[in-house]
Amino acid sequence: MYKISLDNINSLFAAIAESKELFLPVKKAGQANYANWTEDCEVALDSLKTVKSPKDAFFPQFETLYKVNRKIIPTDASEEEGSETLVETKLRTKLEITPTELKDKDFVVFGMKSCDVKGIEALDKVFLTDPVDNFYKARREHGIIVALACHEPEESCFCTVFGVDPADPSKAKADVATWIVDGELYWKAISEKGEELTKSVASLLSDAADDAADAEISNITNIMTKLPNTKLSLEGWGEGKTDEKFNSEVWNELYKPCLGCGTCTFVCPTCQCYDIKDYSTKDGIQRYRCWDSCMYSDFTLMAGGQNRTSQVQRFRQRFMHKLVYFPDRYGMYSCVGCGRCVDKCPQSLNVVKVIKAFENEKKEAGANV
Amino acid sequence: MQGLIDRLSALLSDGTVARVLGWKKGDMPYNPEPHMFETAESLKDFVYDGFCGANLSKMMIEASKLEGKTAVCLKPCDSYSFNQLIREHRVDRENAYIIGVGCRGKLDIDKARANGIKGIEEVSGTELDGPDSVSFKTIYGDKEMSYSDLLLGRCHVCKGKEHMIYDELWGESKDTADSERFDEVKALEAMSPAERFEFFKKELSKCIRCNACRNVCPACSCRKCAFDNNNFDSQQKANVDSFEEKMFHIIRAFHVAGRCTDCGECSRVCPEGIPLHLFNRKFIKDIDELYGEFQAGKDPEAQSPLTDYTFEDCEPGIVAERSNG
Amino acid sequence: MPMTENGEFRPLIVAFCCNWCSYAGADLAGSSRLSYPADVKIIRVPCSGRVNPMFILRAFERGADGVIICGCHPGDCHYTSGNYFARRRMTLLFSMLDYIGVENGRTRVEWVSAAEGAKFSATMNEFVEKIKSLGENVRLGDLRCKD
Amino acid sequence: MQRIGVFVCHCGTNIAATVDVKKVVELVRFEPGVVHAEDYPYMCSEVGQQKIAEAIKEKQLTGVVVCSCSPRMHEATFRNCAEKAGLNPYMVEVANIREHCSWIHKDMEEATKKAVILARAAIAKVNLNTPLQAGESPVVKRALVIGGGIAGIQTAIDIAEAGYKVDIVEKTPSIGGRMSQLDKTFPTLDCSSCILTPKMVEVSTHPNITIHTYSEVDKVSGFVGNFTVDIKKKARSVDLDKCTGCGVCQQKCPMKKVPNEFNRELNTRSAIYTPFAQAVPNVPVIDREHCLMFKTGKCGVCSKVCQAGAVDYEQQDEIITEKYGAIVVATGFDIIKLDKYDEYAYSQSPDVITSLELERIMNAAGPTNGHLERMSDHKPPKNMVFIQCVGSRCADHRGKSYCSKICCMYTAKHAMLIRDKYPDVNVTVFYIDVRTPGKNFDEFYRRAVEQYHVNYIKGQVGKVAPQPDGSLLVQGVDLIDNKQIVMNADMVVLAAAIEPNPDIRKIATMLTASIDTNNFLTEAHAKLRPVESPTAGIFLSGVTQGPKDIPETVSQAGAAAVKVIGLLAKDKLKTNPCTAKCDVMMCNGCSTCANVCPYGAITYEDQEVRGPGVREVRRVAQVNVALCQGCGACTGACPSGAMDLQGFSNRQLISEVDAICR
Repeated sequence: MYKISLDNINSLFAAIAESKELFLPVKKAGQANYANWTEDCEVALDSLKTVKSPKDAFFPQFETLYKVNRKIIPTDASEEEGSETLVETKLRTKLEITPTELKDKDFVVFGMKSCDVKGIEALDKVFLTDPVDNFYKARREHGIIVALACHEPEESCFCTVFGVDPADPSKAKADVATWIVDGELYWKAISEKGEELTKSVASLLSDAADDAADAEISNITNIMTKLPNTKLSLEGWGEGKTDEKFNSEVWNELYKPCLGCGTCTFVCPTCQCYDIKDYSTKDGIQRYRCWDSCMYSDFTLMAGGQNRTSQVQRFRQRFMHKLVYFPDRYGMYSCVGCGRCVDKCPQSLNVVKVIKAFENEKKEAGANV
Repeated sequence: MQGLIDRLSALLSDGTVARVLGWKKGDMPYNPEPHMFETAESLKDFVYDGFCGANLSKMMIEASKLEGKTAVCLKPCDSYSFNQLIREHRVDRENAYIIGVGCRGKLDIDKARANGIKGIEEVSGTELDGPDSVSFKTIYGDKEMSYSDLLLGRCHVCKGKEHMIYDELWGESKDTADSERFDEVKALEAMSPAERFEFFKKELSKCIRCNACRNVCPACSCRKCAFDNNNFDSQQKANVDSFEEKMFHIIRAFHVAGRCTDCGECSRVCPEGIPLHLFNRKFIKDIDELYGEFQAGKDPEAQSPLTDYTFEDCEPGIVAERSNG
Repeated sequence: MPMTENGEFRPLIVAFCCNWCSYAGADLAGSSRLSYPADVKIIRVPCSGRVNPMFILRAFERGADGVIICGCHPGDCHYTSGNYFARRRMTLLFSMLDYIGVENGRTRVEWVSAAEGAKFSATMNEFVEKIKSLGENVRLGDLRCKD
Repeated sequence: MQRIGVFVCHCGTNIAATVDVKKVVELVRFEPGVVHAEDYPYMCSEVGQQKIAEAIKEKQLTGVVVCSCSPRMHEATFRNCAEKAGLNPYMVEVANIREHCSWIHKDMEEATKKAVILARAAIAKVNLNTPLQAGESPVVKRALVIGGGIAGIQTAIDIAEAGYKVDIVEKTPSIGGRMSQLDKTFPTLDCSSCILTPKMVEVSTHPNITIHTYSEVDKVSGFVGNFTVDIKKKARSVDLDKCTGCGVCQQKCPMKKVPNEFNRELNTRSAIYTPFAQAVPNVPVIDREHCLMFKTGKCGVCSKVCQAGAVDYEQQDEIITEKYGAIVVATGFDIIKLDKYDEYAYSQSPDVITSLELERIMNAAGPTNGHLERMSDHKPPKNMVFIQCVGSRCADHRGKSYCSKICCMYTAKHAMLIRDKYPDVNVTVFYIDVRTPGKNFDEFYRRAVEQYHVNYIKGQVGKVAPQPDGSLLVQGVDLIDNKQIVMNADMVVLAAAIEPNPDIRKIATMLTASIDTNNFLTEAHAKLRPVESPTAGIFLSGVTQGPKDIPETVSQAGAAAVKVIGLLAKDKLKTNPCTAKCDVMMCNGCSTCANVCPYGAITYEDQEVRGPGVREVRRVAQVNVALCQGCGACTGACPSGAMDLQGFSNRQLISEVDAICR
């Protein structure tokens, strides 16, 4: 275990940024989001939850996949086509395809909370199983995660429901675990990549005992038990529950306030749906992918229409996917209990309300028997 | 509140209305959700307090199509939106029974959070006839804030306590305006173009294109938004380049210009806290100054300034004249 | 930045001209040989009221340095009232662009009748000069379009 | 994907001298959709059109772009050509590389580059064009002529003679117009009313012509072939049918101090009056502004003396609504106000008069019964000075930039008539140039100089100063002898510029006819369509289009009539298929578009809408294509883009923007 004073933390950031891109919570116009560190940025390590999760670091909201450009180039006489036209041309067109290069440099994501690290695990299931997404894979290989314990969790947090330990990031699949206690950042490498990173900044770190972090761990663990949503039961969800849940009447009531916006999707650390589009530029196109939301009315729009035509279907899809289909396919929930949707839904709908609504249904059904 | 619940119950029971559109208790003390109550019994979960900020008028577009009347609880500012929707033939006045509910300003939980209040377990003092301060019981200790410090930004420029349309009224309203409606816009206008550009760039670069502002907006009631259909080749989903956010928000504000009632829902719901009302309010200010004062939703018969004209209207060159002094 | 060989900035200017007055005015400028820079490219629309704000932002997105809308004089609209609506729409749109910090000289509306070839040419010369003095449009515009 | 052919015209050297046509052809071949590109010296020629037709057939073209002159010139030509070759005419677009490119740029490289960009925009548009079918609309076989002067009279007679109904709307109590005020006409010196009166009689008795005098056009709606016009018939206070035209009422009217407009206010008339003896209809009107009955309620003399019982004080203004297939504007002219030219002392001395006032003075029915005399002391003048170009050919903002065209000739006429009748009067004319292009015109002018010894001085008058003895001191320059001239005159006559009737603005706005900076109506084409407005169904007759003398006016009036007859002879017109169209799947039913439609072409109705996941009855917009004129105001009002304009769709215009900004 090492430590560094928060007074000195900027030198740590500078040291990391010297050789690697550094991605960390930065406050801009009043809101904390992950962004590249710059000397004059306002680092917000004290923000419990950034608005968007840090999944952008591995799966950015927007990325160009490749560019296609149409070039007019000279041609030699033997290749000449279209000689039936009145004009003799000595030109022809050629398509030039330039794929975007995969990430080939290490980068550090600093200050990720355990829930968000767990979120990356869910993304891994999707993007690293066949067919592997090369863009994502390259970023995962080069990304170094420095996880940070959640100093004062809030009432919207319920990560423990999904087996996340917000107190002890060393249990997360990160590279370095850190705690902030009394103006000091405690640092513990937990993977090979983490060890290497530690080495590269060793001169800035000093040795520390485990007790400060241990105290923080028990403190946070204790707070978690007091938070209302951590008592949520997942009984009735998970693998094999499709029939039971899909046809429930509860959805028809629950979805009604839903605006069909993408807020929950875009702040969520596990949502992984994307769309691929073309953007026409000067003499070609850029093919890019961007996050999509299953809540949008044009999600998976095809020539023949959509497979989900109503908001209730779209609403059900999002939660069924997180709580039933994903466990069915990958053996884990696609919710990590970060509580961002709890904080951000304009209509105060969220995954907790969904789970509770089904609990109530069960209770009511039980009472009727 | 019990009085309101009793009245709504009676309306449901005597068949005046088939359902009630109101707010349902949330799982947190501060997050009630809009809800359609179909039975008198279900009204046990009805809530109306300082956190019921959501403007329910847009939900009446769908509710209008249902069999029977819908009782809808509208705050004074929501009633403007409802009127505007009548003007645009989007809601059916005959299918609505409007309970004009009193309002003493609506609360913004983020104001509490910004004040360091977290781990909230209970909140008290938010009811319509409650005290001037709100108490928070949190796992990190008890906190208190004054009601007015917790108000949503829009309530500081409240349009007044009068309902523009209603069938019956419930509860006392309070005009919570304590600053000038156009002060924020004026402050921006006073900046240099470069400063304004930096301001909007900073704010808009946060936009994640979640469309919450659009989807909550009672004026943005298009079946298929110009940004979701292909007619302008503008189908976009991501924050791809900073231009797209500008384009989206300018056009969105333009499309609702002359129709926007300044209900402030866009700013309330923005997950990134972008002060989107600054776009709409700029248009309102310009319209007031250039074409005469106009408040959308005040009168459902009034012609919108953008579908109207006079021979003597100012020329577009006035923009440069005003801006360059 | 679009430059000629001698390093002079050549702006890209899109002009929307109504078919009845301004497009004809531009034709008259042409037949009278009243020149204006080739930087101006004209798009024919039936009426200034046809110009959607989307078109203007689109032009800026794609790298236009200035956009000008020309229509019949107030009172002379071939369709009675199209230019009146255009006038209000453009006033508000331009004001908004100014508000977000885009130089207000980049947008302009001018009423040019079919008989005003000289005015058309003079307006375009003046507008091109204005845009040249403002330089390249960097505050609007999508970077991808530079590729 | 379209199969587009691009045809680049040299227009002789008009285009080819500044645009490298071959290079344009070479480069457009690589634009998306282009399968054929060629150039030809004259695309609009028969051979050129043949090339387009052949390519359409041989290459199975689905779209055509012609890079040539303005589409306002030859779009119709190329569309017809395409249609004959089996291609929908609306699959043709024109890139204007002449007026908008070759004619205004000098640098070949620059012009070529621009031509390619303009071609690219047109190609991008055609890629999104869809075949459109023109609809049909019926033609109302009746014409309206606004203005009852010689232009309106001639047009009406010619149309009526072809067998169509014509209505004339005249603002004043009688038809006849400016010509009825004239004494003699150049160059033949025949009496104006002698040649006009038979025409007036003819028009008033023609079975196909209805005259609405003392009436104004109040409202116009509709479009070519089908205009609906509200005509306001002002209360005449005299029953047209009962009145016998005996004139007793005018003699007995106690109010005789009303300025006489017909005599340019040089004398007065009664409150109940006919403007002049030959008035048609010969029925007086009561000028309610001056009539004692209307002012004080006490009089009623005219009613008492009228044996026919025609006087009706209770008569009200009446609006009649009529449908027309065509409208002719013949609103004529007036002379400018002279308040900006006070150096000529027009406002200071009654002996400084305008030429039109001189016409009335010279006329036997005028204020002086035809005797030439000074208006101040009624003495015959000895020295007269005529000043030309007062307000015409004026460089500054006081007057008009144009030549009023008729002044040189009528001044020669006046000078000659005066010298003929009063040989002892000295006549001096100050002129800038004497312009006499017209049959027998120069001969006429030379007679004035040579035979009648009128003193012509090339030069301008700087000042006319009234002297205490009642004479006028005229200070001018003689540019030929290069000397200052100071002379005394008893009368000074100003050749004031003519300008379109001030009512024309209001009328043009109602008709949506375009107007130039001088308030003359614009022609559809200055040379080839001089009697048509760019607004279909509106025709121009007389000085409303530009300064003219009587023979020119009459010729143009006839030409306008021919155009009207050509239109009315058709049973149906092809309508512009570039109309608005509503995508009901997206329509919100908000009515915003209907609020901006100037034609009332958009209505809303409940309609069943079906689509993926949708099947419901909704309130949606419907466009009546017979009424829609394709302005597109609705498309700018529609937030979602449900309302679009065919032929100028959102996607098409955006693709043009993109092509230009590439």
